[in-house]
Amino acid sequence: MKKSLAMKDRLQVVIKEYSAILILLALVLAMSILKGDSFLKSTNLVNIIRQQAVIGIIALGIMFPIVSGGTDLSGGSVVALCGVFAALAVRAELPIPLVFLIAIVIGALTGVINGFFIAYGNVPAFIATLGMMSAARGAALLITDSKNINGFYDAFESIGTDSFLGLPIAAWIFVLMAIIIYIILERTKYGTSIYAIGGNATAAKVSGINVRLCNFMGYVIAGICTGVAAVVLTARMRSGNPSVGNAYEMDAITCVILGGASFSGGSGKVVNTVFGALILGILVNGMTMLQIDSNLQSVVKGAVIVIAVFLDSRKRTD
Amino acid sequence: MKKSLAMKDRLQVVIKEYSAILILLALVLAMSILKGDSFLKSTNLVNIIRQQAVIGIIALGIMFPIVSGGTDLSGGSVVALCGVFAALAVRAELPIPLVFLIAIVIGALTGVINGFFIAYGNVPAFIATLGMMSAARGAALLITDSKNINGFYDAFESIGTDSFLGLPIAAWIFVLMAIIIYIILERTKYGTSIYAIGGNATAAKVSGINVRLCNFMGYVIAGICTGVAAVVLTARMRSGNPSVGNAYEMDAITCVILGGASFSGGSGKVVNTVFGALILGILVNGMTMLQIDSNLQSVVKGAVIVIAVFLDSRKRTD
Amino acid sequence: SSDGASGNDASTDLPQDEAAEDKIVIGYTVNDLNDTWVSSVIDYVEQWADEHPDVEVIIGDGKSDVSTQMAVVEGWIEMGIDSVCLKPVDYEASLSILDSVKAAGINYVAMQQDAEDADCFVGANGVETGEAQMQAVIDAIGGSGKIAYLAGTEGTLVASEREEGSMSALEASPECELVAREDGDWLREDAISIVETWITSGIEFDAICAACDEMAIGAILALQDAGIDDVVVAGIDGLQMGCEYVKNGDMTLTFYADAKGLAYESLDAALALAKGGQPEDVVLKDLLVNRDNVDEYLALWS
Amino acid sequence: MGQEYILEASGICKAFPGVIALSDVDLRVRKGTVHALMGENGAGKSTMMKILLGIYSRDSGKIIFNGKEVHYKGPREALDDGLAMIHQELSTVQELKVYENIFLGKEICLKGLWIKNDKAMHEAALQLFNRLEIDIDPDAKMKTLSVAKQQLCEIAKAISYNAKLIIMDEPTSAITETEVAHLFKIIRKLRDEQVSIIYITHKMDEVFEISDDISVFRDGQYIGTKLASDITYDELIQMMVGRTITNIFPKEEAEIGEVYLKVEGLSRNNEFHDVSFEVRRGEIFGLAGLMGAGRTEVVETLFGVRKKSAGKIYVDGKEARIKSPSDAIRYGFCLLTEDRKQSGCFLSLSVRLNTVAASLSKHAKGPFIMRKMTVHSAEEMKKLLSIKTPGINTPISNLSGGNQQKVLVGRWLLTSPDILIFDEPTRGIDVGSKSEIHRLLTNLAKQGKCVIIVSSEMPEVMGMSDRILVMSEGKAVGIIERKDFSQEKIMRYATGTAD
Ligand SMILES: Nc1ncnc2c1ncn2[C@@H]1O[C@H](COP(=O)(O)OP(=O)(O)OP(=O)(O)O)[C@@H](O)[C@H]1O
Ligand SMILES: Nc1ncnc2c1ncn2[C@@H]1O[C@H](COP(=O)(O)OP(=O)(O)OP(=O)(O)O)[C@@H](O)[C@H]1O
Ligand SMILES: [Mg+2]
Ligand SMILES: [Mg+2]
Repeated sequence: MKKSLAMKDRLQVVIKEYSAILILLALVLAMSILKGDSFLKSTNLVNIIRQQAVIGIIALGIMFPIVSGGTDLSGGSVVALCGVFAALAVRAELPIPLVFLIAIVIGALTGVINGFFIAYGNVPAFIATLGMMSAARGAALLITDSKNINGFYDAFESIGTDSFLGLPIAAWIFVLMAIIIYIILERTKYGTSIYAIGGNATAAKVSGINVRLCNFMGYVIAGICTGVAAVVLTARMRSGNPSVGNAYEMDAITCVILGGASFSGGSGKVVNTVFGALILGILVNGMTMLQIDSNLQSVVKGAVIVIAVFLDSRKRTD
Repeated sequence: MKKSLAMKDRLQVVIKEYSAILILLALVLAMSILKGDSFLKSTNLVNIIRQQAVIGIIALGIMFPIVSGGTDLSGGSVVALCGVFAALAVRAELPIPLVFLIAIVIGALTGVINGFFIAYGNVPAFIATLGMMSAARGAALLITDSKNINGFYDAFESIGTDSFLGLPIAAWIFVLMAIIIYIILERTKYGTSIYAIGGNATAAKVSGINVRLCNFMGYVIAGICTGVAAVVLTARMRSGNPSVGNAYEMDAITCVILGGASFSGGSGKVVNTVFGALILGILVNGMTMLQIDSNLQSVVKGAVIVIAVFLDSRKRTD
Repeated sequence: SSDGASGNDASTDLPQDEAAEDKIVIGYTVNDLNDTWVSSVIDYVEQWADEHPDVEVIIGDGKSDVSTQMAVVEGWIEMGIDSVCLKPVDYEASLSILDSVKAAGINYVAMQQDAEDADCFVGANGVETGEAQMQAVIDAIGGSGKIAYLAGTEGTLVASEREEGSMSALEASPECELVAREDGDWLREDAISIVETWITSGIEFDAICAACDEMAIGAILALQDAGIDDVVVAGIDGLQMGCEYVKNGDMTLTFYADAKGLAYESLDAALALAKGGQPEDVVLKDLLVNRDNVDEYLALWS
Repeated sequence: MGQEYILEASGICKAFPGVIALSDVDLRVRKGTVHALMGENGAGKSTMMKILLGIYSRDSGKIIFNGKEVHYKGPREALDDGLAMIHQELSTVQELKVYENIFLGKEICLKGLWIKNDKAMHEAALQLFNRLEIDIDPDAKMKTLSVAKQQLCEIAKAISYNAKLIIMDEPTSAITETEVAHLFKIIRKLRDEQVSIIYITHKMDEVFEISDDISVFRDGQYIGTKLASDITYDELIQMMVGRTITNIFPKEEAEIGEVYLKVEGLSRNNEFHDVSFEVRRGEIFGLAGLMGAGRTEVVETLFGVRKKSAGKIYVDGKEARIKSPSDAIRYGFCLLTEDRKQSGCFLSLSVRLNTVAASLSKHAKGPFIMRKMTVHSAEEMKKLLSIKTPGINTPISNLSGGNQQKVLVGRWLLTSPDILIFDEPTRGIDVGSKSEIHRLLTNLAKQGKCVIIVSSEMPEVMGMSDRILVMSEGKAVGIIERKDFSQEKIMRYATGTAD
């Protein structure tokens, strides 16, 4: 009697903690029925992962600000800025690791600025990162004089196109980043501090956690992830485009929240964010396949996201 | 001795509560030095108010969600949707009050949907209103088939162009809305409940406040304000454009936060939001006057906002 | 080998649902469906589709985002369609899309920007249009004077092409001076605010050259408000609204960007390719619209 | 008397905007002793402790800890130096597991890596709990624990630092006698291990039971330090409040009228079952029980904060349909909740708004709030309850814990309720104010109102109540009349060993 209750409880906990996967399964099921032959083709599924790699990697980084109770709206612009630098590096024929390094450094730098103002300057995260959103976009356009940067060598372009063991390289990078972020966020001391800060900053502080430093680092990690995403995006586009990435931050945040993280901080799981990214990807891919009118797509996308989270939160309170 | 301390304290409180006006004064001073002759011209100052009327009215409405601890990202799309309906009403030669009514009803309706999901469905405000942002944009485009709606009668266009006692009608509407919102938010039982909910929702519930209903109403009011803003915008543009209003919500939220409101809820003053709107207006107007490169403008705008809030928050903690 | 992928071959290879319908499927994707001019292209696309009941046209919105446009086309490739017409969000990215489209044996019609591997090109040259527009403005103010420029959204292809053309025409006329330039984001409301501010800040100009009609109309509204009526205002697009402003004299001139041409020529090419043909490239001309010939263009809308 | 001091603080000053919290305060704590720190609400006890830990910076003064002068910039350094603290306000992270909370900031990691070793932490937490004889699952999420159990976790956490000096800021305000006795056992054991304790409390009997030395603060000033064995109860109170207080529980017989509130078979899922009782006009009705007995749940359900799954509530003979607190308020209920931070204070708002929050309608004409009326009410409550605050427009977060509690009492008095439910009403309230609140409750009862008090302080329930309902594990085990009150009897009921 008691045992079966415990089983039920545990099941409830699992459903609660991993509800993103239920939404994902529901969407996959719906698409399989409606458009099974083309949707379930392995190339299509691989495509979805590749398409979501950029947003997904940004989302992984944004988890740190969100879990610690902040937010980061600069992702979309920073991905453009880092992309521009990556493209300049590629055009200068620098080797791939150096291209990554440059994009990561630029991303980290934006994170340093965000983190400084937020953690040490008490500027609300929304404002600081909104300011960065504006500034990074302006900087990307200024540097490139509003033009694309072209002329890439082949090896670099292959990041965007080639596959390895059946999975595109972009997807591999996504998976790798997910594992790294999982380890940092859910397995290290630092990650626990981030959860603690999001849950109760005062408690974290009196437990001897350096709240400011941890928050600061969170924005830097978000910047680094965006840098990685920028390289993937640049390789996929074969050019550095200063106006790319518009509103990516919204999609990234949506992934994190669809994955069940709370805006008030203190919760969120990496694997669920990955599911969140796939949910968004399948939604867009599915609507394209079903040939839904693009304006109607906006309506449907908005409605599906809200209703998914709605059903999810209902299930939780029950 | 004790008295002077109290005076100093009071001064500190004033500076703290109305710090937005200091930023405003600083900007005005800077512009007067740089470009005094044209900047200080009364037509220019009136222009700034008129230009900020739309964002300002949306910001006034967004105060309810923000003060109660939520947020509303749908403003920019909803202003387009309401504008489209207003334009259809104008083209059908309906009288001005009816045009307002229609825009307000549509705005309120979006607020009802937002409010339902957020207050009664436990959907995070960010997600619900982001969904509405997507859905309302799609709806506006669907209804108009992505085209502008033209053919307005003169009396209506005069809302956007005419003046009364030296102030454009658009500015009068802004002032009127500010007074109404001030009364509702800072002078009524309902408004006090909104502050209480933002301060501590559980405690508000225990104190007998109908938290869900109050939150719900807040989103409806936000929608109504956006409806009013839509009419002003439509009159100013002399057409209903379904893709107008992109990122207005960000500007509106910035006004509220520049005005010193906190994202965690429970604080914010109407007059400061108005100042916030003027700060943004002067910033953009000033940079256009100084003919700063438009990419550089993005950088400067982002930086000024962050630094203003930064200095502000430093002063407060001192 | 993929070059010759004809409609007949393809239809036998297609998955069942497409084959059963036995229709030629063309994917038509644009940079942003919500752009006023693009939406009128789409109207013509729909008109063309009505005239060709045996062809299915799918419309895909790039939403001004490269990844979105890539994802749309990748979805089509999975569906196994016959031809793709693509008006790119980003030129370089369109080359990468082109590669995957060709690799899947699908025909590719490039719109507005030619690409080497494309099966066919249909489009106008934005630089030329910009140049012609500025030249017409310079002529309208008698060869000398002060000109202000309202640019489209920074970083977009069309905006930079048109501005590039306009500026080269301006440089060729030493009598003319650029007194102000601002990014109006393609939007009427932004243009209103910008021009209002120009006026109050005491900038004087004889002409405002705007990269699209919407911004030109915004400029006109601001000028009217300030009681100024001797400024030459020029736009590009030549849609109904713009033509009406030309007709009543508020707008001096605009350029008719051939929406119908872009829709029809590209779809015809895509169809021909799907049937195994080898259509010629089409270069569309953007045509000057002024008071003298505006009725011709207004007639398109009646 | 050993003269070796673990801590010597002298000349500590600290001012907040509008308040001088500490002026020239000294504190000396002998090694291996329990040092009680006493003082009224707002005397500056918590502030002093936070300064010791480096959470607040001091304006001036000198701190010598363990023989060397220290300037901690934050709790990290203090903790590393062997100075730990149990905070007055619960500081747990609700979303984290119990063991994660215990090891927060000092996680056990795999050798040479930053990767956590969850298994080792779980084990260590279990061992710690076993040593302290606490029965909590280290894997449970903190938010599933009752306030009392969370408090126990905080105690365990502070002990887990193996500190040389542990500050305990009102550790017993949320726990019942059994746990208190248990805590004292732990404290004595620590003392025997030469660990020093600073023990802050408002419970007088605890002080005499556990402490070696007693220091007293009043109004931010240091009054003096005495050996516990050298001072009497009355002298101590005299030191704290500057006057004598005669009766802590001024129970006066009120005229008991007819039944006003009747609860029949109230149940809520698996929290409590079939609770029935009646309260008469003029009666003070106590609810007693061990922690986790479900008392808080019962009163919160009565008040509509939680949904009942069965049962009926009658007010004045008519059934009351209560679905939300606003319904309850309409029927004349009020509920002072047990966790003031979580469900009481609007921390960012002013004392004034906090005071009128539950009676907005009374302070409004139509939909409009009458500011003057709110000012008047707030001032009135400030005076009535002697709330110590720089002004009624100060944010309540700047008030000391006890004064916040008084504001909340004031909030409910303003609703002029007929049925007052006070859950741990004097939690964190100093002796002086405590007797004021008790007098107030007695007076309200005298006016013919029903008063229900839930308290974990046995002397309080016994001193105040006319009858006591004892709960055990979600069941009402029995009602005891005032004439039959005795600690043993209540405990027998509460532990379920009655019949
Ligand atoms: N963060 C703060 N900002 C402003 N004033 C404060 C702050 N913290 C405490 N105070 C003020 O300092 C004084 C001392 O407060 P403190 O919390 O130390 O009292 P306490 O002795 O612990 O009282 P209690 O027994 O009620 O807990 C009070 O008057 C309080 O209002
Ligand atoms: N949020 C919650 N989620 C799950 N269980 C809870 C929650 N709050 C309390 N409980 C459980 O309900 C039971 C009773 O709670 P609680 O300890 O608050 O009762 P109480 O009699 O008021 O005790 P006290 O007031 O002394 O803490 C406990 O077993 C507790 O673990
Ligand atoms: Mg205290
Ligand atoms: Mg309790």
